[in-house]
Amino acid sequence: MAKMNMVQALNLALRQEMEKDDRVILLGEDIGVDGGVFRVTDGLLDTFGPKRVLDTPLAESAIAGCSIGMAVYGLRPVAEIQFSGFSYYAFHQMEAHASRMRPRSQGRYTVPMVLRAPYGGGVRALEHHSESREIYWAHTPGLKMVIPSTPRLARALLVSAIRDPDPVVFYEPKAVYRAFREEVPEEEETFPIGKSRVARPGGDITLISYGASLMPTLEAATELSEKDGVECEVIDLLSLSPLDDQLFVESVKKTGRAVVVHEAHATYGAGAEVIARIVEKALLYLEAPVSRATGFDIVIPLYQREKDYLPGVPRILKAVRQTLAF
Amino acid sequence: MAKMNMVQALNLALRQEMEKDDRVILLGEDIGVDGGVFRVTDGLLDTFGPKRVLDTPLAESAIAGCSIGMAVYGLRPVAEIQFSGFSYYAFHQMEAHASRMRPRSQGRYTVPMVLRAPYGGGVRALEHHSESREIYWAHTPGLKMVIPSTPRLARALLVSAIRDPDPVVFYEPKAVYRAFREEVPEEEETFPIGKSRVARPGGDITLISYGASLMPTLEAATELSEKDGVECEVIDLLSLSPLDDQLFVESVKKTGRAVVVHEAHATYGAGAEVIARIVEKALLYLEAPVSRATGFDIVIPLYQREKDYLPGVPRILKAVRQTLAF
Amino acid sequence: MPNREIDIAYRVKYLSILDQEGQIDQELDPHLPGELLLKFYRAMVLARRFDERMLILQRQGKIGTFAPIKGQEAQIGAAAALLPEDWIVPSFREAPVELWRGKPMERMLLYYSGYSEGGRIQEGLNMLPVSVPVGSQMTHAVGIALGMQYRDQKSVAATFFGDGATSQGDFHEALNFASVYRLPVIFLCQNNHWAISLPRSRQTNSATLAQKAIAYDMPGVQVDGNDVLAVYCAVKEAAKRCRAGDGPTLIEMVTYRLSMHTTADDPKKYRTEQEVAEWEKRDPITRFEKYLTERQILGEGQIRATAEEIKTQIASAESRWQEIMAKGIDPLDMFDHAYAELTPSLLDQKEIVARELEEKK
Amino acid sequence: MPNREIDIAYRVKYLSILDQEGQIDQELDPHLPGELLLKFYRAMVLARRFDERMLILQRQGKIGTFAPIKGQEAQIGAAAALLPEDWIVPSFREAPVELWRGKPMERMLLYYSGYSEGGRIQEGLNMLPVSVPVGSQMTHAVGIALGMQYRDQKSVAATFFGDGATSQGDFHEALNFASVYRLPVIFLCQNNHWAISLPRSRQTNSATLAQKAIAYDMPGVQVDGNDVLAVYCAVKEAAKRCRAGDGPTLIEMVTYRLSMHTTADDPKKYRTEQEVAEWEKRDPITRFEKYLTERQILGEGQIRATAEEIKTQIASAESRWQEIMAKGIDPLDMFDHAYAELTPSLLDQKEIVARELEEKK
Ligand SMILES: Cc1ncc(C[n+]2csc(CCOP(=O)(O)OP(=O)(O)O)c2C)c(N)n1
Ligand SMILES: Cc1ncc(C[n+]2csc(CCOP(=O)(O)OP(=O)(O)O)c2C)c(N)n1
Ligand SMILES: [Mg+2]
Ligand SMILES: [Mg+2]
Repeated sequence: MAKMNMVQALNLALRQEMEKDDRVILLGEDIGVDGGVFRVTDGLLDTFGPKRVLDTPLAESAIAGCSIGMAVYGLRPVAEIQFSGFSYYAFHQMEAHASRMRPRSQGRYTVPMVLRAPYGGGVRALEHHSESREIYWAHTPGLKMVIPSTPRLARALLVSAIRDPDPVVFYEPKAVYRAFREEVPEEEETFPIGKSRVARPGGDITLISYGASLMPTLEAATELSEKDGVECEVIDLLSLSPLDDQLFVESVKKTGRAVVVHEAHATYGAGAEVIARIVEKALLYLEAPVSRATGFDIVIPLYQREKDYLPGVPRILKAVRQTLAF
Repeated sequence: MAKMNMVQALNLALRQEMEKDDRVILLGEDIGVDGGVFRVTDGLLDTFGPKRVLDTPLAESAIAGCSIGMAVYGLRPVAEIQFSGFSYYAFHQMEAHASRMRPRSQGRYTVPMVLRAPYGGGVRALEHHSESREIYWAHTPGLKMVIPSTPRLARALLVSAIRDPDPVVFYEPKAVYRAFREEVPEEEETFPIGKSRVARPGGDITLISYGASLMPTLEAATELSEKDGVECEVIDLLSLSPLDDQLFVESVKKTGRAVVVHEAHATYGAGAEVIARIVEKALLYLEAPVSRATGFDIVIPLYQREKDYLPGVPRILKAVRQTLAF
Repeated sequence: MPNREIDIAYRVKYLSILDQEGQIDQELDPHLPGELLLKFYRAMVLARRFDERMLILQRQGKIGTFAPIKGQEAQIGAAAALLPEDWIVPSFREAPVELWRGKPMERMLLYYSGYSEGGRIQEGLNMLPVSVPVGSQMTHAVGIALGMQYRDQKSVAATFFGDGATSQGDFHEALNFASVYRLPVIFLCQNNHWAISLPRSRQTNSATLAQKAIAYDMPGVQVDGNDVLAVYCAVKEAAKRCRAGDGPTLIEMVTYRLSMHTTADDPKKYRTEQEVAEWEKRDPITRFEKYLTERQILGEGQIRATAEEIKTQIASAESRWQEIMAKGIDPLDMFDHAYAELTPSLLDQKEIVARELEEKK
Repeated sequence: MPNREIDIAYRVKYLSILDQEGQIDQELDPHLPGELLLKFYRAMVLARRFDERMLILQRQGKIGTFAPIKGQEAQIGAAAALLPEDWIVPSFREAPVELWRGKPMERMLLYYSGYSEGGRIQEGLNMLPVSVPVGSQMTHAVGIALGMQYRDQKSVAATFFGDGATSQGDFHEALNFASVYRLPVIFLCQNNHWAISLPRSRQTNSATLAQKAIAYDMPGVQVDGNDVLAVYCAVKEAAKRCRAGDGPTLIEMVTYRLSMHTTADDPKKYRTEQEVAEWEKRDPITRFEKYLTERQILGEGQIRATAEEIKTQIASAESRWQEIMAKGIDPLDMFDHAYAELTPSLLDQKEIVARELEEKK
């Protein structure tokens, strides 16, 4: 097993799936010669050639639209949108077609495509490069929406996404891209789409998070254990759609308290749905309001203010302590 | 006071604002000569001429983009997207620009535009003509998102939207367009954006809804009153962003029970945020889980199945009775 | 030459073979076998009659909104110029093409009477479902063509769209991609002069739609879209180029929507009867019938026989449609094609509807 | 003529006045006053020096990612051809134009050092902020021009974008709208041959970008984009057409990005040093300096004096920038420009940050 960062792990997933299945084709801006602006596709053009790694013109809607056509034709396109902030140029294609080809054709045509895009803040990027707006996709029936949190999971989840018979939007937390390394086995690994996981077991309070926010959430959990003697159970959602509510509902039944953490805007964010599920399925277990430590309802500011915008360890600690003190 | 349906009331709002303010300009597909496919802009070309009522080429992104430019220049464009299902062609313009011109220019430029679009099911329409996906907009900071429920409110809200200094997405429930008439005063009326209202007072349970779903919700409330002796307090949200949580939170504090009703897909729908706010602000008052009577997490089917998809009176009654019986 | 004209490689062509009086241009006559010409004739008449019948059914409330095709029947020339392994990516005004390709009428009736089940396309038929969002389907054809190129298939992806659709950004992106990758795509623009109430002249400022091909150094051809022979020949030639690896073509078929935009539309609001009358003279069926009759490929008797046959054919499709509806289609089906597998939430939601249906009984 | 060539009204022109050796075309010489030529010179040198300085600051970690403009300084010719009441809608590689228009350097430094406050544009300056989403800003210029037309202003809206941006659907929609409404828009394409790693030749298949104007029956002009005189003249003429009510023009300025795409980019991955060297010979400043020197409009001493002046000018902007940062900018400001008024939720959220900041102290 080699230690890899998330970029390398994603690259491994793509390389192995391309070796295994000649239906897998990559397309996107600057993914070939340049290897992708984050180098996720580095070296793949050399190995697989320009028929399988397509440097496209600058047009996100066409990237999505062509992927849909390729998928219908029987290929397994993996499209990269350079930053999630530009994925909305392709929104109508995904909303009107990728997500509906199956119902519209009553199952005759399917769209097994993946739309990959780096998302989220924390890397001193320019405007439009730091958004966390996964709900647009997660609220769209017919699409799946997943966000990995570690290198190993990123690799496993991407393999599952590529093999999934339905369109998957795959957001990659760029704050995690090179943040740490993890052992990633050379042999194949998958992770079921639609399943969350316990990232840290505990019995006092449930913290529910995903993607880039998992890092500060786990940090906060460690600090709470060390300083407050509080054991947090941390749930990593991984899949926003389909949403796996079983794990976090079970956890809340045990702990009676929960905090949701995400970078996305609070209002109509994933936290709202998580809370609604807890209310529907475990209201009587709740000993305190479920609170949210999230990004705010404003456009994420330029990089000097990012740390004040993003839900960092202090905001999480405070939410947890208030919830415990309720 | 004349009795008007919602189409006429909207027409009145446009006409009067255009008379009052020469900055108000309409643009969209088929809004001029044809008067709009639903006739909301009927007669306005004749009165105000082609410089103020622009029949545009078929390009939603350009309609939004030009509106942004006009608004920056000092006009007050009111753009019509023929059906909300096609508003996603303009999504990147609204997401990247309309919503951000103010923060990006630090207040130097603003975008006082309105993006109008009929939404929702129930009128035997074609594919892509019956969606209810207001959350895409409501989750986007910098935009406002409102949905009227009656002719009189539609008129008042549209006037407020046109005068609002920020971009407003204005969804019109086409199931209500010609469903009933209401007295609409000739003299000016506005309704504050960001405020909800009590559509029917009651003390036993709170029903929270908006737009086209308000009709079956009120019907259900009547039936519950008549058959079960249950008095529902019905809250009409009107504004999904900014969301007014005060009224429904106060109501739930009084009733202890609530049901949210909307056509939109359940998961990550408005109901989730409503529930989250109730949990955050009134958990201890809750005597039962807040339940949701909503559309499902699938694409709305063609018209024969619409009634099985949409949250009609039976689904609402059931949710209310279950919540009361909890 | 610091201030000079740039020589643009591509020039735009205009093609018309059979004029509106039914007179053929001798030089351009493709000399198609009589049997094929009769097939064209029959397909155009079937499309016209089915369209008329749908309109009646719609007015009777038996089906919902649909987009009549009257006047645009010569589009079948495009389908006829393609092979079964070629793909067709339609918009929503290609019922004649769908019929030509073999989509059963009962399925179309099912679709327009509000049953999603009508959207199914039978195995083996390389055609995408109707696409309502204007302009959005062209990139799908480009993607399919990318697949063909990747698999070394010498096939063609042909996509239909209207004059209005040329204003959409997706039109531009599709042509650009097709040209950059030199893909076997035929872009078939049905310029029927109207996009609901907006006339072609106000949709875009260019003299022709075909010339938009110059933006991509792509061949652009304008054909008389009411001349089934011209349409056939232009598409045949474009397909040949596709199969030879010479890339895409844009074809503007100049035609006219004689009927309303959809059954929800009232064209009297925006166009004159006179204009319509003018175009009725250029009816694609009338001129073709005249030509076939004069050439004695078609006789009076055969015209009547064909009409009878078609009547029966439509009637029996209607019966099959009624039978399917009478047999009943399970409303719960609406959950089954959301994903390959039902998600846990969808299982719960399906259960809600099942119970509601149960209680309604 | 049933099979004929269609005559397309618009032809595409190419314009170059000052060649890469600094030799002027006598016939095309616009005979601009020496003072104006010196202003051009100074503006181009300032832009180059500021760009170099930004690169150093970025490498020192004092500012974040930005898009260098080296080699594209002749763009100021476009700004110079416009009047103050005209609007400019830039992309993100128009620092020279922003400087020409009077945007303070300290504000640009503030923006690239991560303060949203840097985005403010002073009152009276008719220019939109930098637009990062490629291609999306052109329709804003079209909207502004609609406003001008509505208000009977004889002004111009000029919008800049790159060669890559021409692939976006919004480019097509913007040109179409501008042409349909005959609006006073100048579309200024900075064809710098690269869109990050994609060369112009693979971005689109057309021989020129200028010819894309033909799709809209709009005049299209290709100019030597490293020739400030040609750029100036082409834009001047387009502006004249705009003011006369004759509608939009597409101008392709052929130039070259001598530096990296942004400071996060490594061009060695995708292009040869040789290609860059080739283009260095066509540097817009070198040729212009040579021309001015030979014409004795500019002397050795003045070159040095200008350089010194610019150095001081940049240094003092940096001081002002440092002062603004030292004075401190309230982080809570981030809530203040979300809407005209803070919403109840935003008030709560602002309070959360206020408390966090308090506790951090
Ligand atoms: C993106 C989008 N916008 C608007 C509509 C509503 N609409 C349906 S057809 C149509 C006009 C289409 O005109 P054209 O492309 O010329 O095709 P035609 O109807 O003439 O066949 C419009 C505006 C739509 N279906 N999709
Ligand atoms: C819609 C969108 N997609 C992708 C990007 C990322 N990106 C930034 S600049 C660029 C290339 C732009 O090329 P071009 O238009 O030629 O302008 P240039 O950078 O050469 O000035 C890309 C892909 C973006 N900013 N916006
Ligand atoms: Mg048309
Ligand atoms: Mg470029």
